[in-house]
Amino acid sequence: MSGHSTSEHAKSPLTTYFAVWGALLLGTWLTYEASLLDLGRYNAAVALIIATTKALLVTLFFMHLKGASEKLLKLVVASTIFFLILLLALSMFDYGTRSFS
Amino acid sequence: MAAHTHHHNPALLHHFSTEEQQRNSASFGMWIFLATEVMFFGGLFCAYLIYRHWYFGDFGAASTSINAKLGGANTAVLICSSLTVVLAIWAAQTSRRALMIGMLVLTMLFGLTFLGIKGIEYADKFHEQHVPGASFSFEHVPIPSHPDQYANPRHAEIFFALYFIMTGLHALHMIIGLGIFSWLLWAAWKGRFTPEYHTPLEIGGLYWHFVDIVWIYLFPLLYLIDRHK
Amino acid sequence: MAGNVDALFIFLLIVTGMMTLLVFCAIVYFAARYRYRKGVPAEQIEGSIPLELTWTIIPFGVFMVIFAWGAVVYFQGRTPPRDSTEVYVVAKQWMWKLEHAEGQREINELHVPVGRDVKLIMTSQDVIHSFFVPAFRIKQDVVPGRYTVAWFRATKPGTYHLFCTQYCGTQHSGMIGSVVVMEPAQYQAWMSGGSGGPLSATGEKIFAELGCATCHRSDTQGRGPNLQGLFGRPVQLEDGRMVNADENYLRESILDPGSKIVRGFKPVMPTFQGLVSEEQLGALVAYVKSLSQSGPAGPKSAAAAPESAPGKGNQVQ
Amino acid sequence: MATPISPNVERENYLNKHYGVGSWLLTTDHKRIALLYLLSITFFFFIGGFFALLIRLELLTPASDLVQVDTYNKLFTQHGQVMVFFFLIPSIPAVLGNFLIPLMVGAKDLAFPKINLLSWYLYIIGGVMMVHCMLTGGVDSGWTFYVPLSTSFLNTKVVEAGLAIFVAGFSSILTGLNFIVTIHRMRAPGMTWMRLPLFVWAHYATSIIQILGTPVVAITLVLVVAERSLHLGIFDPKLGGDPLLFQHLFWFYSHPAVYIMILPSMGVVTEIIACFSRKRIFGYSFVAMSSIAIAVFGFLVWAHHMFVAGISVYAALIFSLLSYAVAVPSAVKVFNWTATLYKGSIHYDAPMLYAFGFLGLFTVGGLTGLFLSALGVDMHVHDTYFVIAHFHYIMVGGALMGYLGGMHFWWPKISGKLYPEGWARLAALIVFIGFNLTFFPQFILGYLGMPRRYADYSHMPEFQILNVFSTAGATVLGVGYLLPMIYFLWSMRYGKPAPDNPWNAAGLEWQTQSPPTTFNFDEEPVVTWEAYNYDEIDKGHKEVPQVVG
Repeated sequence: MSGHSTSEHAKSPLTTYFAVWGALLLGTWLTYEASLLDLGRYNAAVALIIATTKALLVTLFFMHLKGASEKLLKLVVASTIFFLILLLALSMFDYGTRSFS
Repeated sequence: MAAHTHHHNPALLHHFSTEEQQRNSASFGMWIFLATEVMFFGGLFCAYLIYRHWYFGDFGAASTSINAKLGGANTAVLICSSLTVVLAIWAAQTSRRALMIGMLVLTMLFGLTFLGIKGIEYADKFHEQHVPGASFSFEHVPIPSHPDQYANPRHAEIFFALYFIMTGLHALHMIIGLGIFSWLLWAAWKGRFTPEYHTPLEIGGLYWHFVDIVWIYLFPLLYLIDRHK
Repeated sequence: MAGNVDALFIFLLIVTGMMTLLVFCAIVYFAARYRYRKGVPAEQIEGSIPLELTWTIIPFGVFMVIFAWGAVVYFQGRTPPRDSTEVYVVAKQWMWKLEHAEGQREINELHVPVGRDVKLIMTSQDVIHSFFVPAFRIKQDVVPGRYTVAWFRATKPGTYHLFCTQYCGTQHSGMIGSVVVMEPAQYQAWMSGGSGGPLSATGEKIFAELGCATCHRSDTQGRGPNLQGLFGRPVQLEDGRMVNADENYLRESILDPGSKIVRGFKPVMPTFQGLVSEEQLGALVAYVKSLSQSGPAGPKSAAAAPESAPGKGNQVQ
Repeated sequence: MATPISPNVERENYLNKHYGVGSWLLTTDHKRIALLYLLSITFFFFIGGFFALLIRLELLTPASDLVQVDTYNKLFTQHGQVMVFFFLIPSIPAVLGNFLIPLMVGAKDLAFPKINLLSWYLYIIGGVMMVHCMLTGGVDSGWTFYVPLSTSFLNTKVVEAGLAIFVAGFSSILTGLNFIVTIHRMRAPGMTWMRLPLFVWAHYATSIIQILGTPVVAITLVLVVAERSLHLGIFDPKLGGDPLLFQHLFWFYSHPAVYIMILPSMGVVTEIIACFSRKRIFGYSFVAMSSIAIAVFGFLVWAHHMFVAGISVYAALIFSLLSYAVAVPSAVKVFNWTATLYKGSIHYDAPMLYAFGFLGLFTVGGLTGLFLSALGVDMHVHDTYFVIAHFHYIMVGGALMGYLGGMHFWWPKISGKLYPEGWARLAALIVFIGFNLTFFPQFILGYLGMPRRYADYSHMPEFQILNVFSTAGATVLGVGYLLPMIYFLWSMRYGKPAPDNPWNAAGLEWQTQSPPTTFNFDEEPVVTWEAYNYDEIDKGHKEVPQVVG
């Protein structure tokens, strides 16, 4: 990390950082405004999509996951999300189907 | 291999062969730790999800009683602090010591601001008797989407329990982050970080960004339920 | 029930026994046959994909058979027949309180006739308990705050153990009782030995005392939904969801009326949380069920309420 | 502490390089930390074992006569908590894994030596809290902490026990983290993934569970503590909460936790079987991948502990199906071990006897799991002694047998001494017989309907005869466990010095001296051979030129 950032892209990260920062602030404003609209059941979906986009931006650019030379870190992130979804989805499956039958 | 080549860097620990190995290990270790952290918050998100599904209206009523403007401001503060963290790392990579120190100080100031705003929010909740426990009271609060119906105080209490545990744990992580950053600031002041070696800065930054990400989810989930008019 | 579970159990014993035997014989044979002998080196074998596939796929296939069989037995055990006679069970630290639909109350003892399907509608006043009758091969946790259901049909007269199998505190091992299975005639005699009338009648009384009838009228003019024929039907809610009006729905609507508002009604009903005991709640549920023509308890209770001929209408065999 | 072993003629090694309490308590050497763990988990093993003994003695007679009912409840609660969280989970990973993983991958230490030490201190803090909890009244929530019993109805030390396990949990997380990073980053040149000993693969899989599962039980315990102290309503049905939510969160960790116990043991047994059959492991990649498969599938099956708890029948269906999925990789392992014996050259040294014992007991334990994951049968045997027998076959018959086998196998490397072989074989035999006598009758008891956690069964005296067998077996088992303890201690002073590779075993850990030096290898090893190259070793070109030590 040290080697390449100093010499090769001395300037470019700054533009990216500020652009991401701007996008994140915009996203925050968007979430807030979207919550005031009546989208029915899609309110939650919109909020989560915006939040996930913001989280992705932070992970990819601020935490440098995008530039990571190895696939390993991406694998860690992907499998963590996988197991988190597993926890949420399988528990919700029980709650969602309890009133059947 | 390069076992005997620690001529330049005293920070290379004896059991690593190369600096690259050491740096990669440290950052990989931090990512693994963050995986643990995700699952740690994951249990709470699971509880949240289920009760929000069960008691949507009551959650909406409780959520509307929180000051979303403060929450939004706090989101912005954290996002700015994430920016100052990457700038600090960039400064370290490009040998800008003063900028690095400035950015670290700024990060910590943002962190303190966040906790301050959080404190105001908690104080409000305390005055409104929205803290779960004996004095909790949430009588006759209408459900946003069904204004002719009052929220069930017991279900609202579950919301506030989750609200306090989730934001409280998050705040605890912020406080730990501030501790880490005080140490980083001290090390930066001492001139420990160079373009070649600033691993602590990087992994401290990873932690800080993660705390930011948790908040990015907490904000809409806790502050923005059923808010539309 | 018991027969189904045992059949599967025996099947499992045979299958796992064969697997165990296979593995053990192989181990013992190899261990003896290929024991260390001087000058005889081990023969290196890398592995074998066909073999690996064989012992992945065959066990998986066998497991799927067990799974499917187990699921069938489980579904049978979870689905009470429609015309079962009903017993309301309230568990508390550390006793079982049982109340027959016909009104008989018992503690730690349950009398049932031979050959009748018995449906247990269970809840707990405090912690989680579990209703277990080993002889009938049934077990169901009894959870506070909701109803869980189990059913059985006894086939042989006798007295059987009833255990609590979910650890429930200090006297957990004392929370035991018995299920007494009687011949129908004896059971009839036992039944006639005094009761305060059927449970649904008790429920009707409570229904009146609490003033429920002022809103839940038997016409369409009430401020609350008409409860006639409600049980077992799907209900359209204000927020668009459909729910099935089962015991848990009735229970929740009494204790937390705001959570599921029926379409076309206003959320005006006060909560009865803390105002009715679990026993009263059971009686109310039984009463509402008795108003349902198509419901399982229907023919008996609706008719039985006034004339008090407990059990008569539901006599099977 | 092992003030070592007659230092007069010895080469410098990790035991004799430094002396003094400080050199142990502040050490960052993975091998010394492993020994610190060995001592502490042995301490907890004997506490847990003592509780087990009292439980068995109480059950000798139907009435509750030896101890009061509430004492009995505390005994089984704390037996479970101590054995699960303070013995089995740290046992193989924190002792053998800690000691061996750096040696096996050819590293000088784990990636984060200080975090390794921190993890031992966390374990000790948790352990001290646990002991304090026991001494000041104990806890009787059952090791499972089921709500609302634990949150609203008990007046024992639930909070303290919960916090003790919370702290110990972080010790487990940090160990797993250290292993994962070490295995990824610290492998010696030439040590490719497919050359790793399967012990390392097993620990890699274990670490995944520790990393991803433990935090969930940690937050669950936080919720229990919060609920108990503040009555928030999250789990309390009276306040609108759902007690089953606790069970979901608890078992999300606590089912995979079984694999934290058994996977490392499978790793140990794999090493032993290869060595004492003088053979390559049959189907190396299948054994390696089945470890990972077990770790992943292990997360998909948790609600099979809740089939009769009131979950939806459809959820029960899914979880039953997935439970069979996790049984497949376990079966694959057993078949591969068996096939490894084929055309081997089998030696019957004590570690191998333990491995045989493991194979038998694990097979029974695993196959009885099929009964429990069959929905229809689970309705009958759930929460009876059938379950007790099943999981003891896995966790004691499986995990503990593996642990003991591993202790024997690597004892010469750890201590530099040979244990008395004859006694060790006898102990293995006693453990095997005692174990079966203790736990096999419990399968029958469970089928007959004896519920677990019953202090008093005086209304069903028909259960007594099997309980008498079980208690008798437990006594035999106790002797079997004391024996190794005695002769290991004995061997530290009187045992013959161990050669560097007493078993002629493959694996980097045997290429260095016994006991190893502080940094394991004098020169960084370069690996040019496959794992389990027993053919080359037995043909005599065992001297691997790249390794000095």
